Amino acid sequence: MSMRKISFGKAINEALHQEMERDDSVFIIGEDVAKMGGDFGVTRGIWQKWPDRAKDTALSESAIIGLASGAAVCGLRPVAELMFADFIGVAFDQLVNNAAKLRYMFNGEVSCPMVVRAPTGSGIRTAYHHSQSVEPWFMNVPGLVIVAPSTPYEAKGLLIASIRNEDPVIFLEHKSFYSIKGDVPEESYEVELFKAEVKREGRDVTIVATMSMVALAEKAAEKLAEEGISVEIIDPRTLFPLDKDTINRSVAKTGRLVIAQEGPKVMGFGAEIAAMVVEDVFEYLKAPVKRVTTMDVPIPFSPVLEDYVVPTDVDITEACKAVVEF
Amino acid sequence: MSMRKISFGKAINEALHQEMERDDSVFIIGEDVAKMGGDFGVTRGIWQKWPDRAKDTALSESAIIGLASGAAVCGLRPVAELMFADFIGVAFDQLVNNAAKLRYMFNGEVSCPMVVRAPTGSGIRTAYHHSQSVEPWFMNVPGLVIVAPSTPYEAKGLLIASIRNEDPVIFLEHKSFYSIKGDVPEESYEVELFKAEVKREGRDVTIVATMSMVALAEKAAEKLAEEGISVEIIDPRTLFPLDKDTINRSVAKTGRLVIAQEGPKVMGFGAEIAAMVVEDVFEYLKAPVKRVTTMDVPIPFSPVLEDYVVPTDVDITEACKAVVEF
Amino acid sequence: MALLKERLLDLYYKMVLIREFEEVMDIYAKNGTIPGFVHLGIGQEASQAGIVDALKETDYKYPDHRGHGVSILCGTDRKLVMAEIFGKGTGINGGRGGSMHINDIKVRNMGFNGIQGSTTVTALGTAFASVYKGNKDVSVIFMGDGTLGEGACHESINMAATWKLPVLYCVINNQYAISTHYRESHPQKQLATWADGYGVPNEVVDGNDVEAVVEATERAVERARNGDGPTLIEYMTYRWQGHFAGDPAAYRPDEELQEWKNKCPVKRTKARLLDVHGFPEKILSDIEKKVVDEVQSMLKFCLESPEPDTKEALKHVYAGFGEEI
Amino acid sequence: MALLKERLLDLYYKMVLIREFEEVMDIYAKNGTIPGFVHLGIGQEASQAGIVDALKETDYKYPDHRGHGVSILCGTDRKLVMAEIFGKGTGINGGRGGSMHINDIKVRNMGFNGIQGSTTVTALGTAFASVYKGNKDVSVIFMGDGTLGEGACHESINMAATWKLPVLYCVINNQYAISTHYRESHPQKQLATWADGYGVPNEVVDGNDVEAVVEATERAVERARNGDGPTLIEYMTYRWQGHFAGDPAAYRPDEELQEWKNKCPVKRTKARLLDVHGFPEKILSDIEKKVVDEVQSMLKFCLESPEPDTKEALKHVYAGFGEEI
Ligand SMILES: Cc1ncc(C[n+]2csc(CCOP(=O)(O)OP(=O)(O)O)c2C)c(N)n1
Ligand SMILES: Cc1ncc(C[n+]2csc(CCOP(=O)(O)OP(=O)(O)O)c2C)c(N)n1
Ligand SMILES: [Mg+2]
Ligand SMILES: [Mg+2]
Repeated sequence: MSMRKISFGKAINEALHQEMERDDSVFIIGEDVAKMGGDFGVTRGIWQKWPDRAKDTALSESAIIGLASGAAVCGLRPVAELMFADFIGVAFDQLVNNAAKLRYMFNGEVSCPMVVRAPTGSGIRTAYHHSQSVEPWFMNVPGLVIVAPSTPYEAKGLLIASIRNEDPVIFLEHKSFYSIKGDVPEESYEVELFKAEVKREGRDVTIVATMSMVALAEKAAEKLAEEGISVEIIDPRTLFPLDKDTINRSVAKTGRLVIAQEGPKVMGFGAEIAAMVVEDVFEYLKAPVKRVTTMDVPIPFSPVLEDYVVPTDVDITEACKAVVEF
Repeated sequence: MSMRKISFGKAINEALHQEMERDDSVFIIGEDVAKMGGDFGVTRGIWQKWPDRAKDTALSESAIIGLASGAAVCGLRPVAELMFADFIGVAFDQLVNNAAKLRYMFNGEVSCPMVVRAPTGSGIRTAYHHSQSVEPWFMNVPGLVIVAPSTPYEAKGLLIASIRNEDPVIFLEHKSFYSIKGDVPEESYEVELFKAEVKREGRDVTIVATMSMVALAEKAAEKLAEEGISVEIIDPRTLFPLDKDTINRSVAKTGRLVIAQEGPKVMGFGAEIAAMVVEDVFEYLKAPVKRVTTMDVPIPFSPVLEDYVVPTDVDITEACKAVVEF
Repeated sequence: MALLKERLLDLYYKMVLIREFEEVMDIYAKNGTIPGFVHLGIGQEASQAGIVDALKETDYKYPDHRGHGVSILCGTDRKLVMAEIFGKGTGINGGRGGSMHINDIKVRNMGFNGIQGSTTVTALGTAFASVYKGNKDVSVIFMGDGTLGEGACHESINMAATWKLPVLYCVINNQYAISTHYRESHPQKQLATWADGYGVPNEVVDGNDVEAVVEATERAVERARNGDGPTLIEYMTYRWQGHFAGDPAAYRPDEELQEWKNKCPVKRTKARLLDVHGFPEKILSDIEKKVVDEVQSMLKFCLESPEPDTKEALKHVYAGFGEEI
Repeated sequence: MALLKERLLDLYYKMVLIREFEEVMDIYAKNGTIPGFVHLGIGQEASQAGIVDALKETDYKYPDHRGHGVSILCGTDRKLVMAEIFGKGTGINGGRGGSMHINDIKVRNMGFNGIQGSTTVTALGTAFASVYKGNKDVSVIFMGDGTLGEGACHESINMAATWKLPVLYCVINNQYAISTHYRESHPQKQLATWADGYGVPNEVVDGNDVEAVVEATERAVERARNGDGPTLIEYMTYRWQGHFAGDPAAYRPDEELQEWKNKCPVKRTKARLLDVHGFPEKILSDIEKKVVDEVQSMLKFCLESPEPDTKEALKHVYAGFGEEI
C-alpha cells in the first residue's frame, strides 16, 4: 500500500470520497456539509462531485438523525454529521429509542446501517457546550456502536468499516486531531471494528486509553520506561461493544490497570472497564485500578481552567507509579 | 409521628400536597397532571385545590423541562412530570446542557431548584419504549441529582427533600411500586439526600441494590441467611452524586460486593459502583465483584421474554454464593 | 365525487373488521389476557381504513399507537398482528413489541413508536430514499392531535416542505390527548392550519366519512407522487374508548361521547350502502358474519399459539456484532 | 412615528459602541489573544441596540451566540463582558463561559447558550414566572434565522401561544446560518410567516433601521405586557464578517456583502441625525471618539486582568451538594 502523511481530517475526507465512489447508496447529510464542506472542512469536495448525494440541512438534528435512520432502513448508507458531538443531546431520542432499536423492533428483518460523525472532546477552548465527551451517554444502549479512532490511519480505516457495518455507528472524531498528520495508505482499507489495539506492549501496568489520551499515555509510558516500569497501552478503538478479551488478557498479564479518559470521572467509560476487570480477572489484580479523568465539572472556557480540569500525562504517570508501588 | 400504611403513589401525592401547601413557589407541570391527576394518578387533587399551580401541557417534553428550568431560575420550584422516564430522550438536551449547567454558567449566582418526576423501570409489559432504566444516561453529567426511592416512606421524604434541594433532581419512581403499600408518617418530613441506607446489616457480602432490586436482594438475603451467609444490603437512594463512604465502608467490612441493577449491564450504574470499590477499597476485596443486571438488550414486550431478561432474586442469590465461595 | 360502490362495500368490510378486531382486543385486554397497554381505534375506523385504501402497498406507512386497524389492512397476515398483541411467539415481531409496536417491513408497515412524534422524522428518511432512488413511494405518517406538540414535528415538516419530499401528515384529530383536549394545548382552532406556516397544503376532512377520507388522501398522495411535496390532512374523529382499554375517560362529557357515537362511521357507511347504493341488507349482514368468523379464527390461533422462546429475547440487537455476524 | 432625537442620538452611541467593541474583538480573536470561537455582530447593530432599547431592565433577555452587542447594553459593567470574552478571572462569569456564554442575572441577561434553540424553551419558564408572580416582565429571545430549524422552537411558540405567555421571538434574519442561506433550509419566503401557523402576530422589519426596530419591538413588548401573548418579529439584516472571526465566508457573493455594507445601520443613523435632526457633525464625532476611548479602556482592563484561579473551575457545580452546602 502506498503510504503518505495526511491529516486526521483529510483521512476521514478520503474515506468518504472512496466509499461514495464505491457505493452509490452512501450519502452525506448535515449542517453545512455540502457546499462548504463541513464546519471543520472534513466533507470538502463531495458536493462538487456528487451534488445529489450531499445535503445541507436546516439546524434540525432530530431530523438529520431521523432521516438517516429511515433512509438506512431502505438500504441507503447515510453518513450524517453533527457539527459538535454535544448537539447529540437534541437528537438523543432518535439515536437511543429509534436507530438503536430498529433492528430489534423489526424482529431482525431490517438493519440500520448509518454513521453519525461527531467531533468530540475538549481542548480547543469552546466551553461546556462544545467540549463534552458524549460516549458515556450511549454506552448503556444496546444496538449502538461507538467508534473512536486515535490516529489518521485508524480514522480512515475505521470510518470505512463503520460505513460498511450494518448497525448505527456513532463515529467520534476528537476535534483536537483534525490537523494532526500520520501515515495513511492511499488505497481503501478497513480497520476492524470491535477490536482493541495493543499500542505498546509491556509487563508491569496496563493503560487503557482512547482518543486524546493515547498520546498522553505514550508520553507517560516513555517516562516510566526510563524508571524501569514497563507499560502496555491498549486503545479499545470501538468503545461499545467492547473488545473485552484484549483488555482482560492484558490486565491478567500485568496485574495492574490505569484508565485514562477524557470526560467526567463518575460513570465515564472507564467505569465500565474497571468494573469488567474486577469481575473478570480479579484474581490477577495486584493493585487498585486507577482512573485518570477530567474532573467532575462542566468544561470551562478559559484555557487555564480547561487545562486544570483535563488530565495530563503527568497524572497518568503518577497513577501508574502508584499502582506499581502499591 | 403518626404512621399508617399508604401506597408508594399516595406517598408521593401527599408529599406534593404538603409542599404545595407549605410553599407558594411550588407548582406542578406535565402532560395530564392537572385535571386528570397524572397518568398513574400521582398528582390527584392538586389542580382542584390550586388550579393556577397545576398545568396540563401539550406533548412537549423539551418545553416542559425548559419551562421548569427557566421558572426555577426565577425562584419558583417546579415539579415536572415526564409520563415515562423513557421520554426524557426528547428533552435530554434540556437536562444535560441547560438545567445541569445553569448554576455553573451563571458563576454560582443562580440555582435551578427543579424536580423532574419520571416513572422508570420494567415489569409492567410495556416493551422497549416504556420500560427503560434511564439513570445511566445522566450519571456522567455533573450538576444533576438522581434520586431513587424504594419504599413509600422514602418516596415521600425524598421527594420533599428533592423539592427543597437547590439543584435539578431527576426523581425516579419505579412504576411497579405505585400500588405497593408501606408505613408513612402523616406529617411532612425529609429523608436526607446524598445518603445511602443500610437496609440490612451483614458480614459476608454486600449487596448494593436500588428500587425494584432492593426487595429481591432482601429475598436473596433471607435465603442466604438460612445457608449461613450473612448479607449486608445498601440502597444508595441518591444514585448521583453517590454516597461513596457508606458503600466503601460496607465493602471494606464484608470484602465482597454484588450489585443488583435493573437495566443493561454495560455502563449501568453498577459499573460506577464496581469501579469505585476497586479504586477505593481494593485491599479489602476478597472476591471478584459481581453485577446482576438486565441483559444487554432492549426490554421486550412478551411477559416470558421480559421476565427472562430481567434479574431475579435467584440470580442475586447465586452471585452472592459465587463470591462467598470464591 | 363518490367512490365506486364496490370499493365502498370493501371499505365497509374493512371498517367492520377493525371494529370487531378492536372489540375483541378490548375484551382480552380488560380480562388480563393481553399484557400491557392497548390503545383501541373504535370510532376511528373510517380514517384508518380510508387512508390505507388510498395508498399502495409500496408506500411507507407509519401507524400511530392506535394502529391495530391500520396494521391489519396493510397486507400482513392478520392473525400475526393479533398474535403480536397477545405477545405470542407467532406474533409478527415475535412478541417483542406487542400492541404498541407492530411492524412489517414486507408490506412497508414501518411500525408504531412509543415515543410520540418520533416517526415524523424517520419518515423523512424513507421519503428521501424514494427521491434518491427515483421511485414514487410516499411516506405516510399517522399521528394524533396531541402528538403535534412534539418538536420533531416541526423539524420534519420544515425539511419536507423545503425539499418537497413525498410525505403525508395524517393528523387523526380525535380531539383528546389522553385527558387533554387539543384546544387546551394548541393555539389553533383547526390543527391543519399549522401547516400554513410552512406553506404546506392542508385541509380538514370529516374523519368519519370514509369517502371524504379516501378522496382527500388520494389527492394528497397524488401530489406527493408528482413531486409536489408534503400535505397535511386533519381528520376530525373521536375515540369511543378511553385512552387505553380500561381508561374510564372521566375527563370528557358523556354527551360528547354520545354525540359522536351517533356519528358512527360504520353505521354511516352502512346506511349509504343500503340507501344510496341499494345493496340488499343480506349482503351487509353476510359481511358482518364473515368478519366475526374471521376474527374468531384469528383469536383461536392466538390463544393456541406458543409463548416466544426465551432465547429470542437476545436476538437481533446487532446485525454486525455478536451472534448474528 | 419617529423616535425623539435625543433617543436616536443615544442609540447612535450604542450602535457605534457595538461596532467598535466588535472590531476590537475581531482583532484580538484573529491575533489569537482571545481563545475559542468569537461570533461578531458587525452589521447587525441596529437590531441589537434597538431591541434592547425597547425593553426594561427587568425584562428577561436571551441573547443569541452573536450577542456581545446585546450584552454590553443590558446594564452590566461592560469591561466585565469583555473580560469574559478574554477568559479572564475578572469576567462576568469568571472566565468559565467566554464569548459564547455571557450571562448576568443582575440585569436579567439570561445568557447565550451553545445549543441553538435551547433558550426558546427556557424563556417559557421566565415568562411563566412573570405570570405566576403577577408582574409584567417580558421574556425576549434573540435567535438567528438558522436557529428556527430546531424542534424546540415549535414546542416553545406552541405553548406560549396557547397560554398567551409574555414572550417575544426576535428572529435576527442575517440570511445565513454559517454557509446556508435561509431560503435553502426553510420553506418560507419570510420566516415571520411561520408564526401564522400558530396565530401569533408577526411582522418583518428592516433590521438595519434602528427606528423601525425600536417601534416594532415596543409594540410587541406592549402586547406581551398587556397579557396578549407572544409576537414574532423578523429583523432583516446581514453580518459583515464570516460566521466566526476568521471565517472567510467564501460561501456568499461579494456583491451581496457590498450591497449590505451600503446599507450600514450605523451610517444610516448618522445620516438621519445629521440630515433630518440637524445635529452638528461635531456632536457625532465626539461620540465616536468617546466610544474609542471607552473600548480602549475596557481593553486595557482586560489585558491587565489576571487569569482565573484554577480552583474556580470546581465551584458552582452544585448549590446543595459538596463544597457549597
Ligand atoms: C414523547 C412522548 N410523550 C408522551 C407520550 C405518552 N402518550 C402516549 S399517547 C399520548 C397521547 C397522544 O394523543 P394523540 O396524539 O392525540 O393520540 P390519541 O391517543 O388521541 O390517538 C401520550 C401523552 C409518549 N408516548 N411519547
Ligand atoms: C443545536 C445546535 N446545532 C448546531 C449548532 C452549530 N451552530 C452554531 S451557530 C450556527 C448557525 C446559526 O445560524 P443563525 O441562527 O442564523 O445565527 P447567525 O449565526 O446567523 O447569527 C450553527 C449551525 C449549535 N450551536 N447548536
Ligand atoms: Mg388524540
Ligand atoms: Mg443567520
